[in-house]
Amino acid sequence: MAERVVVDPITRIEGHLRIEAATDDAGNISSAYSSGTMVRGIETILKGRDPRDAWAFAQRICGVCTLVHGIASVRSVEDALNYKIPQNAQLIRNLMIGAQYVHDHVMHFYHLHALDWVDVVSALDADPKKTSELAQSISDYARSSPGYFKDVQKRVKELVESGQLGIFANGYWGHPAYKLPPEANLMAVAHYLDALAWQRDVVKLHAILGGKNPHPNFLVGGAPSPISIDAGATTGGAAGTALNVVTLNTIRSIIQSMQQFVDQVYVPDTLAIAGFYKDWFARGEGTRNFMVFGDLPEKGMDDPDSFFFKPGVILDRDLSRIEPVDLNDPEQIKEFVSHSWYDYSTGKDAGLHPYDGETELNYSGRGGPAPPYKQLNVDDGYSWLKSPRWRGQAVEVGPLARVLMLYAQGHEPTRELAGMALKKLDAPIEAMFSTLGRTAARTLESKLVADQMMNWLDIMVANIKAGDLKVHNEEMWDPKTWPKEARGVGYMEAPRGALSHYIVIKDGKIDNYQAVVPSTWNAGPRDPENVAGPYEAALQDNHSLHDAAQPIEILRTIHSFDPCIACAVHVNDPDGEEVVKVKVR
Amino acid sequence: MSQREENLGQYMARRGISRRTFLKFCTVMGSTMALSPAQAAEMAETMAKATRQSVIWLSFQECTGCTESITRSHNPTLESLIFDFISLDYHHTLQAAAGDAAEHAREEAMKKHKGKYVVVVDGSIPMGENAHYSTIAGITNEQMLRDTAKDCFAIVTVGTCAAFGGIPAARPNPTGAVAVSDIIKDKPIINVSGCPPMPQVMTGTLSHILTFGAIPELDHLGRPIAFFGETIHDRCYRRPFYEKGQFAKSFDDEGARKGWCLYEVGCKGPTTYNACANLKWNGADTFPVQSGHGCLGCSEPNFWDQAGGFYAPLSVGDWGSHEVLAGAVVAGAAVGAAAAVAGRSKQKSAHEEKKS
Amino acid sequence: MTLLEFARGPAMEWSLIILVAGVVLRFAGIFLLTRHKTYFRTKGGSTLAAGLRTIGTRSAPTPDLEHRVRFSHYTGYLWHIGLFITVLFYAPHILFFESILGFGWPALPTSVVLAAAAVTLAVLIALLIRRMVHPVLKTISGFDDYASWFVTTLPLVTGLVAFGHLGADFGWRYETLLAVHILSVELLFVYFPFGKLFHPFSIWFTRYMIGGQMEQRGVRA
Amino acid sequence: MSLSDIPVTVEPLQRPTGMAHALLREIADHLAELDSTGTAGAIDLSSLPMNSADIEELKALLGRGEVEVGVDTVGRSEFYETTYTGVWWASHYGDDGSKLTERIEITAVPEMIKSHPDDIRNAHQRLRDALPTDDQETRQ
Amino acid sequence: MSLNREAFNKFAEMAGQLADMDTPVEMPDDQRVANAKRVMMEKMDAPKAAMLESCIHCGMCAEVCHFYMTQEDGKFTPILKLDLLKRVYRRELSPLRWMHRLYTRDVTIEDLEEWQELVYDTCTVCGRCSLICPMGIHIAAMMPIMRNAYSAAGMVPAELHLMDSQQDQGHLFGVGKDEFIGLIEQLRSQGLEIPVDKDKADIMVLTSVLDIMVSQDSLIAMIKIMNHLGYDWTFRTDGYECANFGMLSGDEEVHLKASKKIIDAAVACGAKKVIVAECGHSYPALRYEAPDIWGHALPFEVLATSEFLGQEVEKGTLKLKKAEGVHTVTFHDPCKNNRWGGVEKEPRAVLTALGLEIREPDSTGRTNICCGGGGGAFLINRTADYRQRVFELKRDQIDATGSEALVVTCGSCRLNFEVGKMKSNWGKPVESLVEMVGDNLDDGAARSGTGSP
Repeated sequence: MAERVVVDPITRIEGHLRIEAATDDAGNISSAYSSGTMVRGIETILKGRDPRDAWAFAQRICGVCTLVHGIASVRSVEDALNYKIPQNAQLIRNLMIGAQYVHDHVMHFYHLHALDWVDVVSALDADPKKTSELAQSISDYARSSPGYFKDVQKRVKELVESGQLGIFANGYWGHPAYKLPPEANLMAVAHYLDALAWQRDVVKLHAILGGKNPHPNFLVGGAPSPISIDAGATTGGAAGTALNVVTLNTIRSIIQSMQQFVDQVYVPDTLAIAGFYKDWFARGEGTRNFMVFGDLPEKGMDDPDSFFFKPGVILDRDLSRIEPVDLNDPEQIKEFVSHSWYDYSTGKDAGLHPYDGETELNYSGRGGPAPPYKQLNVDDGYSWLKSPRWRGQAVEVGPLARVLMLYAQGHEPTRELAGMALKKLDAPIEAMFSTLGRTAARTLESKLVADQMMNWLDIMVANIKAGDLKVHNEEMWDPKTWPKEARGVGYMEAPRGALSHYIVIKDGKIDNYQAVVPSTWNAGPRDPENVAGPYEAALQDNHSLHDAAQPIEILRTIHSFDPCIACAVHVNDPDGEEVVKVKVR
Repeated sequence: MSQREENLGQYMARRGISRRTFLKFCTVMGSTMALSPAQAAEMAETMAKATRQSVIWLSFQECTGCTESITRSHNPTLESLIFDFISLDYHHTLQAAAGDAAEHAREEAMKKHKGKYVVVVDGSIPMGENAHYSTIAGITNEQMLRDTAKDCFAIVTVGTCAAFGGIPAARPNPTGAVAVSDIIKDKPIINVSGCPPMPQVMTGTLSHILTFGAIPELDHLGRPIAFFGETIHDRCYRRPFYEKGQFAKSFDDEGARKGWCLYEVGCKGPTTYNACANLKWNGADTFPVQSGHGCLGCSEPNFWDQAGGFYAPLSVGDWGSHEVLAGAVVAGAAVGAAAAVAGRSKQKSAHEEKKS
Repeated sequence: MTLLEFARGPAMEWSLIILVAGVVLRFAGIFLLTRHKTYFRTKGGSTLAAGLRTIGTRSAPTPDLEHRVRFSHYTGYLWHIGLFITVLFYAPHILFFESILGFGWPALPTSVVLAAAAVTLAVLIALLIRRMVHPVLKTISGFDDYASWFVTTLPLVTGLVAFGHLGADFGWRYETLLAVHILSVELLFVYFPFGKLFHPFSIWFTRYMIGGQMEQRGVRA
Repeated sequence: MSLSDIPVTVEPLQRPTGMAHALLREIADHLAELDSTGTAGAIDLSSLPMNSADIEELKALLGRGEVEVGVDTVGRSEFYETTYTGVWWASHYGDDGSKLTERIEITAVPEMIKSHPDDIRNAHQRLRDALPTDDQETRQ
Repeated sequence: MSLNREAFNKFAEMAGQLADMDTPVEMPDDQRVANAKRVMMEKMDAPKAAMLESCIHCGMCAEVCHFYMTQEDGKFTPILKLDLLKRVYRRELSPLRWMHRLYTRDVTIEDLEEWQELVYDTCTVCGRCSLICPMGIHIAAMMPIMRNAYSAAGMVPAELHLMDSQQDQGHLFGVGKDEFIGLIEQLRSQGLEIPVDKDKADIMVLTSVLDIMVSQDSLIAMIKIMNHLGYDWTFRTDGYECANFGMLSGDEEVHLKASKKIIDAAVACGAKKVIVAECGHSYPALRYEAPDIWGHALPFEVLATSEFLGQEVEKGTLKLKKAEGVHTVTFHDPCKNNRWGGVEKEPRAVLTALGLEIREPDSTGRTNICCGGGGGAFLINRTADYRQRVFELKRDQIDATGSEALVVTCGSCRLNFEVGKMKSNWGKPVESLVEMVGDNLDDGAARSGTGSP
């Protein structure tokens, strides 16, 4: 073992992630360790509370995916109580999820991921005219005049010359891993700014339906956005709510703007940038296994046939076989803590299904080094994340899993779109099993979802036209109508992958709550068999560091997963006792 | 690098941006912050003399919602803020650098702008023996906060977690999370609470520091009065329904559809100080109450642990259970009966005394 | 724990416990005392009917005597009705009752409630002054009378102050005012079983009993 | 299927609340002060409880005069003098075209239209720099 | 027929000297207090407790009390007169006694002294306060407990205490069995047929010391009426006196002893009805209070004179002529008969039968204002001024009706009015109901008496 490379903080992600990678003499990563270094204990906090309030707590697990935990949470309560929601509410949720996908993926690409591929400083050398030609050659996006790019370039130049680079300070500018010509860099920087402005409009959809973004509001039993069709409801006066004929039109135009941006900017940029980094189609494959829980129902969660994303597991890259998933099956889903800072009463190597899960924080006792520290103790616990496994297998979740699943299930638009993209990049389907494949899958998925949204809006408008204004089912709102005891699981496909919230309700209060989230599947540490999770496996796949002091390679692969670590770190405590044990040294 | 010392006016001038831009910025800010129109010009003059404010943004036990929120700022926009007015020298979610390079960026900014930089904090901090519940680059959040705050001009906490402890500090506070003000005692702290705070309130507060070079007027919880001076209820467009006694009884009844007051379904607007009702969210001319869900009260301390939860009307107490009251009835009856029985025997002995 | 949390939480719980236990205690303690038997030949009709009738008839002074007590009669009704409107028909109050009783009822517009509260307060103040200067009232009034007035009027005042957000100039925030209002109501709850405020519980029985007692002698109570 | 198929009536206009007339008095007071002491005044419309109908009414009452100025800086700002000389209507828009704030300024020339001495000095310097370098002459 | 002026003056003189003749009860102060408290406790029960707990101090009771109405002094507030009882209850029996003991003063001898005036002098136990109380507190019904307590404490005002002792000894104002027999003999000598001490009689008629001494005409009228009706009736010399100073002073023993004489006599002659003379308090004393003290129901019916007369008129057995010389009258209800006994329509039926127009004053019948001398107050000399003020109130009320005469049916009412008349030169005749009947018996009508009532 020649060197241990430590990247902490991993920036441009959500949450606190630390990567430690051991490299051999040639600079190749031989083993990588992914660690979540922050814990809040939201599930412990949720215990004893009103299940109807849970969404707000769960939602604060993450402010980037901001709505996914809210939705998984209300679904878990609805599943536990067998609480049916009106179709309009389902469609409103779909629209919000759809907007979240497109918004989140675009922001991830431009604001979190792009700087791994785009050298901002290099953009200063670009010729705006040539940039304009480049832009126009790949897309008919309106903002592509030489003057426009000149302005952007000037703006960046002023920033650099001011000596205060701000967020661009200390980037690995000039690193040989940056391969884009200056013009492509300039185009990407311009779109970085464009995307920032564009996303503000997209979130209006969340504001209309949920009151604000981040953290829009949800409601167990439906949606908290009554539809006002009264005369006067649309004048901005008091006689109505935010959801009315005028704002339905606004939503339509927001969807159009999303489609437009994806078609004209996001997809072309992805393909253009990927074209310069084809070697990244050959590294960063994770565990070869992929899992999808399914989501975006047209009718209801009890009708998986109406899902846009259908569930399943793909093992060992085999797209011809799809294994069924059952979230309630203790044989299928287990979480392990053999390398986490937690204790299990059954021993550190046993796995537990979330319903039976337990959590006892034990930082010091499980090998956590006393801060300040230089290095994790990877032989014992080294993360606040647990390691979930599906039938003992480490599986990857997220856009790549979903796109592969759609592809494997023969979804025509997906096959067409993927075919187009792969053809343009001159790559086989196997190229998808890679760092860049993951990034590309995110782009493709955005287009698929954006195109689907108009369909949901049309159904909702048809319902309203037919007089169906219902967005909330009042029947089971009152906890007195609930059974004494109930448990359920709320699942969804978050932008980052399969998400599930497990809830146990007793006497109208939360008895146990836990979230098994996408980044736990992806970023979790090794399991008892020492099998690496997707992050670690991907880093161990064909990565060599050009300069250990500037480990941009690690960032590229890690960012391709779009890490969201606050989500992944959790505490669950099903025994009804305070079991937080704090041992210092 | 001689240009390093240039002030914002020179920087803008060099960029071909006229002083009109300041004036406009200040005019608009003045409107947002309820300053008198005359103050705009004064603001513009002050601001031109300032250097781009160095800002170090520390993220601790957070969800990144606050950062997400500031990216939604319309006025000023985040890009205008970070390109034109501030120098965001350290910010996990946005900065290009990672790992050691990122930490160096922070250290450099601290050195260069010693005594002048502003620290923005989102997220709560596990303190003392719990400090290991959150670390960055191997050091605890508490340590990083102390180190970074040491030479700062002021601290702006964004979000209820940094301001008041927020969700990590909600009962039973498993990680021993505390607010910034629990750790830092010797620096001015401006609390921009909210979960998340409104984008304009964050940018507005930063702009105030930027334009006046001073701390804005604060309320007793350390929040800028310009934004936290009034309750949601005070400015709510549904207030007239409250006055008329027209209340939505559930989330999807006629009242709800007509935009009636959400008090009865748990709206915390009357006790929540924030600017949502007048500034509105995301440029969509709406805010939570308008969209149909009651205010959660997210800019207030302890809102996570408020009595009755989010759907209990504000006037409803957290008064225990019917069982407790039934117990009180039984206890009362028992004591009362005992008193009466004792009274009877007293009467009896009085009667016998008379006979004798 | 903020003042409001204290007011809505433990203070509310304990004040309700004291209210309920106190009322039951006093009730049981009174009604489980002895009863003296009557041996004389009764004269009138059914004492049950007479008792029940008296509960109603005592709601107004007997017409011959009404002119002597007109002021007390009308002001008494005025502030009681005003208080009932304020307490029972203000939407936030209804929700409070709903949380205890499990059912609610329609509210009146806030303006009506506000007017009722203002009238009630005015009458209560007038009655306090009267109590202090009237030859009878000043003689028979004691601590309980002034304390009862105080704990009854205080919630009204604190409620109006909270409603109007008065006191903002002194830096009193709404939730503080609300907490003070709730605490003042809790003070009322706590005091309720122990002084003359107990009368809403006993009045029905005392009226019933005087009706029956007089009926036994053939006299309409 | 389009939204126009939804069988509802939309009343696009709210009723004016009478705010506009109240504002006229305030404007008149400012004008009087401008006339007598030369003190400029401004009224921030965004901070007043005015609905869109009020704004329209006020616009109609003030009318549109001779001068119109547009300023492009971090989004557009538009100024026009109303039929009452000295009373200017100012609208400021953001980068993204959204309306940020609307004001009435009672002044001879709105501050934002005037050139700032710093800008003039800067312009002078830039122009000097841009002139062909005829050393002797420009050095003075 | 009318009041025997000479006798009246003599009686008034005697009454003025009562206090001097009394022998006060010797007792240590703490014994007085202890006795008073003991009685108050003993007499308390659930309904009374509920009532004492319910006072809201609204002051309405004062507004209808004739003593307050005439003097406007807050200490005359009826409920305040019960304050010692309330204090004892609160300290000893209230469910909240542990709390009340902290701030409720114990009853002291000074309190007892101070309250004596309120309990005897300025309360005629008329019961008007009980009618107005919005809480339904039967204030007047608890006043006797106060008097019981005072009696036990030996603190009954001298006049009443003396009368109490005399009653115990079997005579009042020197009028005993012998004097009664003497009067009977005198009347018989005037030709009146008077059955006395019959072994068997359906109706036993009672008289009172006042009738014997002052208003013999009332007695005569009653005899004539009974004879006129032809019932099987009798006086009994072992039980003729209806006045019961035991009740007025609060001495239950004397009360029962006096009542027992009547009961025993009535039982001895097998009377089905006992008619109480025109003496207000005697009616409830016998009819309502005695059985409760005795602990047994009476084996006969007790009727007030006016009640009896009214019943006979209504039955048609009593035929009356139209009264002469007077056309309009105002009837003064004795509180003890009306408010304490439910006798209201009967006297009015009699007056109507006499062809009189009844002019009711403002507050009449059930709500009639007391004459001011009831409940024994008439005998307490120091209350003369109070009584006079009440008389003036009554007088003005009666004058306002414009009637020609006032009709009363209670000896003490009558005397109180007479005293008032004298003091203020009021010219209105005050007539006794029974005397008016006696004067206007329709002898022409066939005797319908069948020998049984």
